Amino acid sequence: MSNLAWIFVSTLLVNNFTLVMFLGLCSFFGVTAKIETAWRLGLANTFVLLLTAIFAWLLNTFVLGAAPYLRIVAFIVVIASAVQFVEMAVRKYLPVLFRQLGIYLPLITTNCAILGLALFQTSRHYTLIEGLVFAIGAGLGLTLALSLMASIRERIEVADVPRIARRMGLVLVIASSLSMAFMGFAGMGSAP
Amino acid sequence: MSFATGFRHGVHPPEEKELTNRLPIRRMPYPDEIVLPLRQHAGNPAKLCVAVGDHVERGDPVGTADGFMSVPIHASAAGTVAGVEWWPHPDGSMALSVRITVDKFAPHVARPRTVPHWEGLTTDEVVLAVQQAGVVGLGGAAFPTHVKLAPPKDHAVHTLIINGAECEPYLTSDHRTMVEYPVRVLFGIRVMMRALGVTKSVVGIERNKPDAIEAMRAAVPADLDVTILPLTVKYPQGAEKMLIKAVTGVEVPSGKLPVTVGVVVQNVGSVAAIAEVFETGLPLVERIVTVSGHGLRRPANLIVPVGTKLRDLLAFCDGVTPDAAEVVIGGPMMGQAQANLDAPVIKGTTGVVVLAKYETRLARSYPCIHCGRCLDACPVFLNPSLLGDFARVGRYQDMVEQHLADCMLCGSCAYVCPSNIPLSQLFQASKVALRRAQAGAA
Amino acid sequence: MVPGAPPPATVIADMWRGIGRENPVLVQFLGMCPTMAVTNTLANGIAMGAATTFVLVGSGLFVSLFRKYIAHEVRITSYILIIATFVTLADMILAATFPAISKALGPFMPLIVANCLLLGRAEAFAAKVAVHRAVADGLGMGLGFTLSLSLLSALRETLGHGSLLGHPLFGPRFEPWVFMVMPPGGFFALGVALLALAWIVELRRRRVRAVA
Amino acid sequence: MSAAVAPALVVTASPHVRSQDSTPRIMWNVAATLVPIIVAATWFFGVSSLLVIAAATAGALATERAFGRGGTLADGSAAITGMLLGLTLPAGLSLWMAALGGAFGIGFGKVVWGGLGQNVFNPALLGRAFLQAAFPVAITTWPTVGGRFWTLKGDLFALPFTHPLPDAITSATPLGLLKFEGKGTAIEQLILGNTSGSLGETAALVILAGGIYLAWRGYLNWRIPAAVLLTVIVFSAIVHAVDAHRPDPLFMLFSGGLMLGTVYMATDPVTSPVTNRGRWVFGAGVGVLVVVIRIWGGLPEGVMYAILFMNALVPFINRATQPRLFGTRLGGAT
Amino acid sequence: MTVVHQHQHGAPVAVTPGKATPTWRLLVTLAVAGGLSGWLVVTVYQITRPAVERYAAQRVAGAVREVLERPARWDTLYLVNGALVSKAPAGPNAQELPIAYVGYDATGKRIGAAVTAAEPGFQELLTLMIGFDPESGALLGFKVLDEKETPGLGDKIETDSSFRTQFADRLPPLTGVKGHPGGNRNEVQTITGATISSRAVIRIVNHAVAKWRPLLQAYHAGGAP
Amino acid sequence: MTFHAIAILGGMGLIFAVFLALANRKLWVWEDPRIDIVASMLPNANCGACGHPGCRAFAEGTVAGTISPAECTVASDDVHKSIAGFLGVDAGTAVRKLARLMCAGGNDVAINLAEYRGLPTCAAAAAVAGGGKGCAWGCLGLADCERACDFGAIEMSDTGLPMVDPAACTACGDCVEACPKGLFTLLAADHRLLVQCKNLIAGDDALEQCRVACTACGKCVLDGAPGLISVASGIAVVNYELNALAEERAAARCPTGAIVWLTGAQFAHLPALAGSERQ
Ligand SMILES: Cc1cc2nc3c(=O)[nH]c(=O)nc-3n(C[C@H](O)[C@H](O)[C@H](O)COP(=O)(O)O)c2cc1C
Ligand SMILES: Cc1cc2nc3c(=O)[nH]c(=O)nc-3n(C[C@H](O)[C@H](O)[C@H](O)COP(=O)(O)O)c2cc1C
Ligand SMILES: Cc1cc2nc3c(=O)[nH]c(=O)nc-3n(C[C@H](O)[C@H](O)[C@H](O)COP(=O)(O)O)c2cc1C
Ligand SMILES: Cc1cc2nc3c(=O)[nH]c(=O)nc-3n(C[C@H](O)[C@H](O)[C@H](O)CO)c2cc1C
Ligand code: SF4
Ligand code: SF4
Ligand code: SF4
Ligand code: SF4
Ligand code: FES
Repeated sequence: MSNLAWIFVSTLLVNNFTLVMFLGLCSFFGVTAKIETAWRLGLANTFVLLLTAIFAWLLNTFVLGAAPYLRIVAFIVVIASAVQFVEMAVRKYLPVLFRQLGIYLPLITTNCAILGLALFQTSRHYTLIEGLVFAIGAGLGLTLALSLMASIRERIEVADVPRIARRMGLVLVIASSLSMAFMGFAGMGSAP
Repeated sequence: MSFATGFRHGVHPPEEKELTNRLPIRRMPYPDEIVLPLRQHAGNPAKLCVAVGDHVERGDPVGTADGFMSVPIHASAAGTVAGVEWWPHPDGSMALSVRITVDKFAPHVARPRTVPHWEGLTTDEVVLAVQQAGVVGLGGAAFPTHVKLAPPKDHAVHTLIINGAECEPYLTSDHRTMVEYPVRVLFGIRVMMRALGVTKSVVGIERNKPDAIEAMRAAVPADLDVTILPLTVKYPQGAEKMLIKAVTGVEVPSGKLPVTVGVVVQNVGSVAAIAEVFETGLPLVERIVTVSGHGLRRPANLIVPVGTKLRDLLAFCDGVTPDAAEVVIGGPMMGQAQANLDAPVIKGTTGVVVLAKYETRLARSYPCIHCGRCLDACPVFLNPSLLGDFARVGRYQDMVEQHLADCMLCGSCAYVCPSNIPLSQLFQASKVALRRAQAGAA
Repeated sequence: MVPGAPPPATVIADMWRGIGRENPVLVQFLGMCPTMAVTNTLANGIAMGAATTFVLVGSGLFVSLFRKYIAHEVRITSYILIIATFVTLADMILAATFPAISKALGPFMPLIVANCLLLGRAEAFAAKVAVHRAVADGLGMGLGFTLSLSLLSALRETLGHGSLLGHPLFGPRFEPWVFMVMPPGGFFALGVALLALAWIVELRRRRVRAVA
Repeated sequence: MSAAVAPALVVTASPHVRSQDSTPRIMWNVAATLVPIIVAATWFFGVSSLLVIAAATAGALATERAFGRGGTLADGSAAITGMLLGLTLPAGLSLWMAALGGAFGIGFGKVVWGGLGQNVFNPALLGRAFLQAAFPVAITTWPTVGGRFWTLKGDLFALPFTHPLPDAITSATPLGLLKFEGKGTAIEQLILGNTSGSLGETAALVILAGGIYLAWRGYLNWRIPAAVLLTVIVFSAIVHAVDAHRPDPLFMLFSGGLMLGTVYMATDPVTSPVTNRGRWVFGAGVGVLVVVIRIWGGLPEGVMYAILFMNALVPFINRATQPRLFGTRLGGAT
Repeated sequence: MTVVHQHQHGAPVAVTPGKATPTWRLLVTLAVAGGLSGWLVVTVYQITRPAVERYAAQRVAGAVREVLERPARWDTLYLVNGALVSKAPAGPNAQELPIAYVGYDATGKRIGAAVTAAEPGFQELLTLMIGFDPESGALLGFKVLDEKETPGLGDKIETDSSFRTQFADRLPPLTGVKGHPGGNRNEVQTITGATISSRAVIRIVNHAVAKWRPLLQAYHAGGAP
Repeated sequence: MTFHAIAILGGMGLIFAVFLALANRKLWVWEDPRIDIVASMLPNANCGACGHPGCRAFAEGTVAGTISPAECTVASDDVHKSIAGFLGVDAGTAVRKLARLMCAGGNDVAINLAEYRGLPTCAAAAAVAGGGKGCAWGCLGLADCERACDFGAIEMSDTGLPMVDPAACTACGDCVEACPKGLFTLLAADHRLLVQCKNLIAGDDALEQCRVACTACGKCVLDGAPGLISVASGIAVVNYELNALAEERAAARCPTGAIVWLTGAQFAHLPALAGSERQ
């Protein structure tokens, strides 16, 4: 498989950001009660991931060469500010979009998938293009995981779940099952 | 299957019609007492017009129509008004009713026609006469018939469909009517066609009633465009929308009335009743009732005075067997179980079925296994499995979005459900809850 | 008092909250990513817990110290700056002292920055209370976090490797449940822990009811 | 009051009659059709098959009994789960592992969801996925067929939690041979089931017969197996046509767990869509994933993961394929 | 769970309705905070750097020693513009240049070269250090630097010594075989249950040798020691 | 190096501060932060008892001054006061109401005509032959109200009557809505004279269905203050506008006990349904 395709499939399915890499779990557990919310959050995330890929590449290339030890601080500050800025702008100029997506933006700042993307991208020396593909794969993977979780949670809302499993117990069992279902993609692209 | 004689989905419950489908219609003698609820039809209940102690003749009104969406109620036997009181109604509630002690041997004195001869009447006068005669749909819903005869002006009606499907198990009253009184039925059709101003009529009859099809075909007069159409045997073939689909191939749009596709549907019994009131001049005071079931000793097709208590009716059929479990008014698919046998036969009572224990749905219920059979049964293509889930947890608003309003409570879904989930009951309860919530909000 | 600030409480109470009733992992479900990702061995779990505690206390201290001077509009950015600084420090210190663990934790060490727990505590607590309470709260939350991580990682290491802190527990014939140290096993272990907790609570509730 | 005419009246809601099929009846019919498959497995692998299947079933039933809501053993669904799980295991698996798989499948695949009908993932496959992840070596150790009836095919009686001692003669499955060694297997051998593999993948014809019987009785929905098989045939034919080194459709159909999975697992009513259109989509999805995983994935066999993944999509599919309401036909009379 | 939202939406703040903070205060706050942070980070960085670098060096040294079978010393070569040089050019990206380590025994004889290579394994990128003799092309051995393979299965490429020791003296391009190898110098036996990971190792080794051998040969032919 | 680091981060801080400051000027959409604070003080039960769509809407109203804090029937007085204190407004007052059941026909005193089998909910039973109970108006005892109550204020008695715990009842009205027979009403806590029956059948016929039915005998009308109680269409009705005149005496001579003088909870003497583990 070509490199870009491998990056995409790998981040989307094989090493799904949420279900295999354990990134962005807070929203995976916290914001998946409704399908609508879940996939919107996923798309908002994808957008921010793309921004992040660009920022991280810019920072790595132009600013942090001299001071790689500032990486964490620099990444997170840039991401947080950018998200805050985007949030304000969307709220002001695109109130409809804000109502649909914007309310999730602040949630995303503290989503470790974002920082995770920046760090992985750095440690793997991705080019800008590779970084963007990586971000799209990660974002769609996140959206997929969030939506699947939400659709299953909507179904169990009408189920007769035992009392002890009701709050989070079953949700984690679902996550575990989903993660197992994704294990079928393991090794994809590295077949002998 | 050709679309012209059926519809998609539906179920095949055992017909059980052989208990009564060869028994001629007999007349039941007057009981000692009759009870006439003032609410026997869709629309406004009738307004009381007699007082305790009054003497009434057969055919005298005891309640008058309250507006256009209402019909009067007439005494079905001569006697004395013994009480105006709350009485058990077949729908399970208590209803204000007129209780009459019957004077069994009162001569049928010559009395003026309450209903005029139909010849020479204008359309409006026919409609009025039908209302004054207290005629309502005898197919079960008891919708005032004259309302259907006065369709809104913006819809052109082109076909009158007569519902002879009688798809409910056990029931044979329409069947026997068509076999024994085909000429009367066709006379009723003639009256209605004129009142509606249509030239075409179709009588839909399930194929399991060949004798009725034959009798009706033989009776069609040359001057009348009436088609006798045999239909696929399937429940609920008699449901209005299914019947229209089977006869015309057209689906009545969701939430709309049949007039939007230019048809009016009447039950066979209703047209026979119209014929009778115009023949005899007497308003609607009796109807044909199938009394049947494996829990009954002597099934029969009876002409019963409206207001006869179930207790008397069953006693006339020699009572029930020891393993009788349920007394149902209507057929077993959509009928109402009765807790109180003091409840009377009313105009909408098509049959009384006494079910034996082994036939009933008393088995335990399991969780939905999502087998999808209910989806394949639902004639209006709902998702009863999902609706049932929502209903169980009280998510009524979600049910509305899943088109609860289109559910006609036919019970096909509950019939096929292997987990024995009372789906249609859930939907009925949800509809009631929603209505109450709306009433509360308003 | 700042409106909406938590009611006064003893320092001990501030600490206990994080360990028990408001346990970040078992009750609040915050900081799930490190919880899942690094708890495949006890050593990793403890190290991550310790590092997070360090950052919680450090950032709590600074946020509380400067709470009067940080303008409202830039508070989030400032808090993140403070947190990120402490994370970087923790990362470097761990790399310099326990390189093996530092390698095992990989990128999840820097990801502490994004741990929702930290920003949450900074904004909801540290920014509103005096220094000693902020520190106590950070310590409590950190300990609660460490405790839950230890519990989970002990469960996963015992079953998944048949060892604890690298010491074999059951002898050579033990068949490890590889599942437990794989991604689904992480979710599963926490799920089981939560079910067990809920079950205990339920049993106790029933007993109370039976007595009453 | 009413005693005179009708003794002890009951009132229930309409409809007052119901069809004769009940959920337990369906379940026990399915269970009964599994028996010939178990017999076939025993023919090939000897007493080991019976022991492994019994252990898996015992694990499932014990868990259902201990944690399920009362009286749910009688509905037969837990027995199916156990038997099907057993049929997906290799003949030489230690019994404690088989039982653990059954317990996991029922415990975390069914009971925590609320019991029968509420689960989203196929419990038997979840149990197997767990075993595959927990004991990857043990569960890919495939004993060869044949041998004497009473010879055990592996360290079946290894103590719980201990490592089974490898002692049986093993060989790769047809799919493993193909994937890792590029070797094919004769089609007659595949159809007769004369290959190593899990217990239930060796009797394609018996499974097919059971499926046809169940479909005829209406106990399973034929659309799903039809969709899976069609998709696999078409998709793998295309791949085979483009690259002749890839396996042909016949090999695809009769190798691995495809037949068992298609007939008995993809059709689990609980974990497959309720709508007929949805069933086609679901089946096609399973078929595509099976081919994709088998050909491009890291694992030789993909049926289990294909079904589990599609299980996760079922709530979506159900939503997207709601039936069209009567009286809302596009372009119809309004 | 509303917890996640809490700090975003539910957080009470100092109530100064409608009044914005003056801009200079924002500037000062962030600049000072940034400066302070930078200072703290860099200070600790400087304190910890020696230890971190020591560990890193040790790790590389350990790996080189292992795959080159205890060389007495080694040279570090950098790949710049398609050729090997012994001194890294100055610049920020120096650390990221591909590197080869050329080892010598006590007598000063060249033992071979160690190179690192990373390619997808079963799950994620698999990073190896590979030792081989550029002259004969024969392998000396390999060491896993980084892997994310399944514990207990794929990680046997690291933990199973009988797999690792096979590689010594084998002649790439290698092929993996199941069962017992026939003693061919280009065959290695794959690990049961981890064929994919085993083959990934083989693939990486083959690619690495194919890529580095000509480079090293050219370097040595170019008169370098 | 130190300088580098300080410069980079300090510089970034500056740049973002400028950005954010600009953004702040141009883009900020102001929302009264007190709304969040008040919302966080409310019980967040979102029960709707106050007549507003959820607690946040209530908070918006209180901040805007259109709602007084005491209108939240769920929150305690302390909460009312602290919200009022925070906003600097008057807490206001609200009449305390309680849910009362207008039926006392438990299964020990009211007859059943047929056995109802089916969904164990009142709504479903009511739709089937009225539920099989002799009295078509009476309580079906299948606990829809208990399930509807979010505050756990209703518990079924062992005779199948819902017992309302006055301390826990917030008068949210959910039970009123849930009961298919419309047996609950919200009465002010000081409305203590109550006709616990809705049966419209008068006289002994009513007693055939239920021993505690109101037979419309009229004794309470005579014993109460003039105009306080009247009998219309078979049932006694209390005119609560004249509640001030109500006295225990009015209930004293009721032959069936249909009218009662409440001193606390209804049916307080009945034991609760054993093992009532409804979810
Ligand atoms: C509000 C209302 C208005 C109706 N108006 C008409 C009408 O104008 N013309 C007509 O033919 N039927 C009318 N119907 C009758 C229905 O189409 C239908 O025949 C009746 O509800 C009985 O249906 P069923 O016995 O299938 O349940 C009306 C029904 C309702 C509920
Ligand atoms: C499920 C269902 C089944 C029905 N079956 C019949 C039937 O078999 N025969 C019949 O006359 N009406 C049946 N009806 C009533 C018809 O829909 C329609 O109301 C009636 O034919 C109109 O005629 P009427 O107003 O003269 O009664 C059924 C209704 C429903 C909802
Ligand atoms: C959960 C799971 C994890 C696996 N991990 C690995 C792995 O890390 N490395 C590997 O080569 N194969 C892995 N496999 C693949 C299978 O074990 C595969 O069948 C094996 O590589 C084939 O080797 P064999 O032919 O010797 O059995 C994994 C499979 C599963 C189900
Ligand atoms: C046709 C059919 C297929 C079934 N297949 C499975 C299966 O693959 N796995 C399983 O655990 N149960 C199966 N069951 C049983 C049952 O549906 C299953 O245990 C439920 O998932 C439990 O909620 C099947 C049942 C039927 C009727
Ligand atoms: S009762 Fe309603 S949902 Fe059920 S089959 Fe009939 S119309 Fe469909
Ligand atoms: S028929 Fe019954 S079990 Fe089957 S899907 Fe419908 S409700 Fe569920
Ligand atoms: S009061 Fe109403 S809702 Fe409550 S148990 Fe009685 S009938 Fe049911
Ligand atoms: S008679 Fe009155 S008290 Fe008795 S059940 Fe009926 S409504 Fe209740
Ligand atoms: S720790 Fe919260 S999203 Fe990862």
